[in-house]
Amino acid sequence: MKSFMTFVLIAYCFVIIAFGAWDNLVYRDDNNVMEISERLNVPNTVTAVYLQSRVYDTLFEIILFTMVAMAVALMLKSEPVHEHNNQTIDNSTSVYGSLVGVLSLTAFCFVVLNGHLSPGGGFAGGVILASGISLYAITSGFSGVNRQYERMKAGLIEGVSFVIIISSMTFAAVFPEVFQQLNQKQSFGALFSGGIIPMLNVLIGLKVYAASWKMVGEFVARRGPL
Amino acid sequence: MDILLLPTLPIITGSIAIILHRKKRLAQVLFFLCCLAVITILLMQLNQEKTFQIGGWGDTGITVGFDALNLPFMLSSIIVAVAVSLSAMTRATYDGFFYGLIMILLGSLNAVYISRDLFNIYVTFELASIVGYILIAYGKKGKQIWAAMKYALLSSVGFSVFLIGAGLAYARTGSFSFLSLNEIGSLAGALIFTGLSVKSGLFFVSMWLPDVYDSTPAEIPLLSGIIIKAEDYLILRFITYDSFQWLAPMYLGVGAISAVIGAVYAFNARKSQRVLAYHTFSQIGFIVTASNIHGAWHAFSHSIFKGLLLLSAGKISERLKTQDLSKWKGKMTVGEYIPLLIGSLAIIGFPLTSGYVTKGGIIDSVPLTGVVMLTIASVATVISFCKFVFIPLSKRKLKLPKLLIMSYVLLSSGILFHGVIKFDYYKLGESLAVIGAGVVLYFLIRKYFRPISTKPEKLDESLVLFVGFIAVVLTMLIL
Amino acid sequence: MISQVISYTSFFAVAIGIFGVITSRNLIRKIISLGICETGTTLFFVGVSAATGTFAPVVPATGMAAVAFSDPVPQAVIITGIVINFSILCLLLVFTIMLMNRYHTVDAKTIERILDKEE
Amino acid sequence: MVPVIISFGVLFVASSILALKSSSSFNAVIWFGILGFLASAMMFLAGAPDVALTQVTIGVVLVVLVYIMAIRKQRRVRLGYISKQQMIEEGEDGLAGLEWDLISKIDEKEGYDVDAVNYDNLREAINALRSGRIDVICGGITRDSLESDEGIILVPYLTVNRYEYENELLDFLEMKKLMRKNPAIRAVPEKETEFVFLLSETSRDIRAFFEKDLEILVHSGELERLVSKHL
Repeated sequence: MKSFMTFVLIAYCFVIIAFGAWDNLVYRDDNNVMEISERLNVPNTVTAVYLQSRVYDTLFEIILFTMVAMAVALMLKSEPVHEHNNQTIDNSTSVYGSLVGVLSLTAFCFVVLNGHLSPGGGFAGGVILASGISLYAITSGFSGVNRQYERMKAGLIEGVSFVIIISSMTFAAVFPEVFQQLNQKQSFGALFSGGIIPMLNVLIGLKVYAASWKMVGEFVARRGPL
Repeated sequence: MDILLLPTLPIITGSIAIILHRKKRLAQVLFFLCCLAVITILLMQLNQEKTFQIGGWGDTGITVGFDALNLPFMLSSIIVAVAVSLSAMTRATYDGFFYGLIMILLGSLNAVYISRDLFNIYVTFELASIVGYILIAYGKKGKQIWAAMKYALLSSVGFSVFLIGAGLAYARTGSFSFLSLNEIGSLAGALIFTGLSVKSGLFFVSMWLPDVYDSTPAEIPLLSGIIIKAEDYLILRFITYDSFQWLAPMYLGVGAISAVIGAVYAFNARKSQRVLAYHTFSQIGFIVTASNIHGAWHAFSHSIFKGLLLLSAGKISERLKTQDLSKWKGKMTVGEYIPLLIGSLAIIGFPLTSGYVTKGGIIDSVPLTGVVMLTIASVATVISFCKFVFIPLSKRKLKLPKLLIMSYVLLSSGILFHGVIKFDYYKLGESLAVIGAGVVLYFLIRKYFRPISTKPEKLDESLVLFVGFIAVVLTMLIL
Repeated sequence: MISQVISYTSFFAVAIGIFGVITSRNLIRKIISLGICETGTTLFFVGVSAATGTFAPVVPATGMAAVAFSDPVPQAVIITGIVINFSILCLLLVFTIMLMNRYHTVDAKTIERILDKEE
Repeated sequence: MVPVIISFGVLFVASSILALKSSSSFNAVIWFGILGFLASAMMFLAGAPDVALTQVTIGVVLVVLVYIMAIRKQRRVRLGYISKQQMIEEGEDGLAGLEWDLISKIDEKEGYDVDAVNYDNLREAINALRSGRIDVICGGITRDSLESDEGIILVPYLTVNRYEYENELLDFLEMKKLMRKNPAIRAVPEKETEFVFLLSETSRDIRAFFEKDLEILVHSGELERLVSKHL
């Protein structure tokens, strides 16, 4: 009964929205792709909008993502850790896993460095690296990879890079022209063109990698590897 | 450009505090420095109106601005945050992470207030509400986690609806900026309004609220209270644009109904925090009914007096280990009673308090049907706060922590200062008549108080109520 | 035309998602339904961006003009949206794990009944 | 181009319905992944490769990874059992018997995690059930052996005869034991009864799964096979 009522209500709303939306979804002729591309000297305008003209949004997004990663760790700290942590490691899968890890590192470099030239960018790259590395970790021992992560003092580096990211983003949001002086002479489509965009892409990629690796790691530690 | 410091300064200091969350002392020092800076910047903006395009990107970029409507909200959020942290410093359970979270909350709320861009509002508001979920679940008790879960599910559904509205607005105008809100069309306006209404604290749509209030420790409800105010600010802001004008009768109706039903639920409830939660429904109803600058100042005074009430009632219930008002008889000390009394006087609109000033302003600015409903709601408010005021006290002396007293003094001085400087004679008779009627009614009908069923607060039912609310608003659209 | 098709598909997804959030009792199912709803909104923004054309907004180096590029702004903002949705999903799953550790169930009704009994 | 996108859209809506209707949470997650993939294909065709890439990496790969971590074991079922031969007993390698096989089949289907606790007699076990320390009791309990079923949910799974022997009521298993000892006894079926699982009031949520899965087991002939294997 309740589900039928819900169905009727939702169907009613859906019909009204579907009819009302028709005149909003008309063909528009204007968009400012060329304008953005010329002003910033960058081919991929999505990345340009994302990291220059609306970088104020992205600033909040990075803070949100980092904070959720820390909150996940904080919340799960008091929960019981999975007891049976004796993971069976098969040698051949471990080799394939490490292959996937290395491949994901290559893909990360490509997607992040070319973020302003072709589709891609910091977020996609960071997540590619994180999922590749966690696949490697699942196949060849999670605790070892985790220990490696701690030995590299990744927590401290992460914190420092986080502060660098947010302050440079704030600066880039308010004074967009300053960074463009850096590499103005580079030709259109060169690897180091487009002001601060490539640098922000790399920083965001590393940051997203660290945060998502942390989240996956927490989930695995509480629920046990597959 | 200096208004951009309002969000970014707390956010950067908050991030530093979160990274160094093992150093609690440092986080507290950073917090007070940051609050001082924000208040200074805020007072420099007094009586100014400005807009600023970040980076000068036109339609593709983001615009921020500041005007008279922002001031009460930003002021109240910072006062409440200071009071919360003063009170939190008396406990050992809150670490540096907590102060970092409050700073980020403050920064993201300021970002919501100064933003003039639909999508920027989504991002910043989502950040504020995520801080809210984390703070609600901070105690890690089952009930708190469930309350946070309910809040998160409901508001995520709401944000999806909001995003559809924002997308429709972009499809029509080619910009997310508030400048184009006059042309976005009524459907997009309806979806934006209903999508955000989940967090507004109105009855029927924000049914997650009582659970949050009665399960969390004394400080957290204050913070979720200021998150609610951000959404009320957006309601008041949107009504000034053409695409939302047709919703004005809806605002009036929903606000007035929420004011009355909330108060009726409240005087029937037994637990102190639930009474206060239902009164939030009622007072938000007042704000939404007015939907003008008087409403904004009522939101300011509501943040502060409700903060005082929640803090003192929460501390009492933690000491006595029960929220049941009938068990407080003869156990409350004088020191605990005074802040409760000041808060109660303010919420019922007693002369010389801030509630008197702002309620008077609201009653003056609404149409006649609104006046009738709001007067009924005021009488019901008096009835339920008689429960707090007429509790017999104990003779015992209890020493309260100094910081807690400081936070009580901060909030009460806000109430009294606002009430004294804006005092006006011509509402005096009306206010005293309402209070007298309420007290008499309380002694007549207090035998019949029974808690009303909490079924609408269950997760599924509150979601159905929300969808029903969308359906009602859309029906208004086609009529 | 492509814009309309994608937009209407996304409306379906949002409606199905909200229906699922309300009717399923299992918390994991509720979160998955919320995910469907959010995928719908993502798709809707892509539909809005396709209203000006369906060429990817990457300007080729040879500098040919007058191609119907899609609009980069909705695409850029909805990337933000995807990340936010993922963060909320993680938080909700953490809450689910914590509830599961306390009450040994992920059934919403059962948890509510247990909480009512606690009082 | 348009027909391709329409067909992807139809598939997208279909997979979202399937994600809601699928029988287990694991299948729902898989359907959710497929749905995200179809969405990203549509995005790619509509000129948004950036969004499509982000959707594939975050919305599909990472989400499915995180989900699978989170849902591996959704529910811890606390099982109280009374040792009974052929039904459930401690063997050399863990528990064995007909009821244990049934319960592990159900757990496999729903992704439950079973904690088994031994009880000496039915009364103790029922007390534990009523106070909420355990969720399920098994161990060859018949419907008639219960004094009252207040606060307990019965899930019958097998109908057997009840026998009368020397003024004592015996169930099928006890009768069988007697007959093995003394083949001369003649079994006189007195009336029909059922073997049941006992579920507590508070764990009402697993009841539907128990009943549904038992029905599936009956239909597929799995139950009959198990019965003939053990009894």
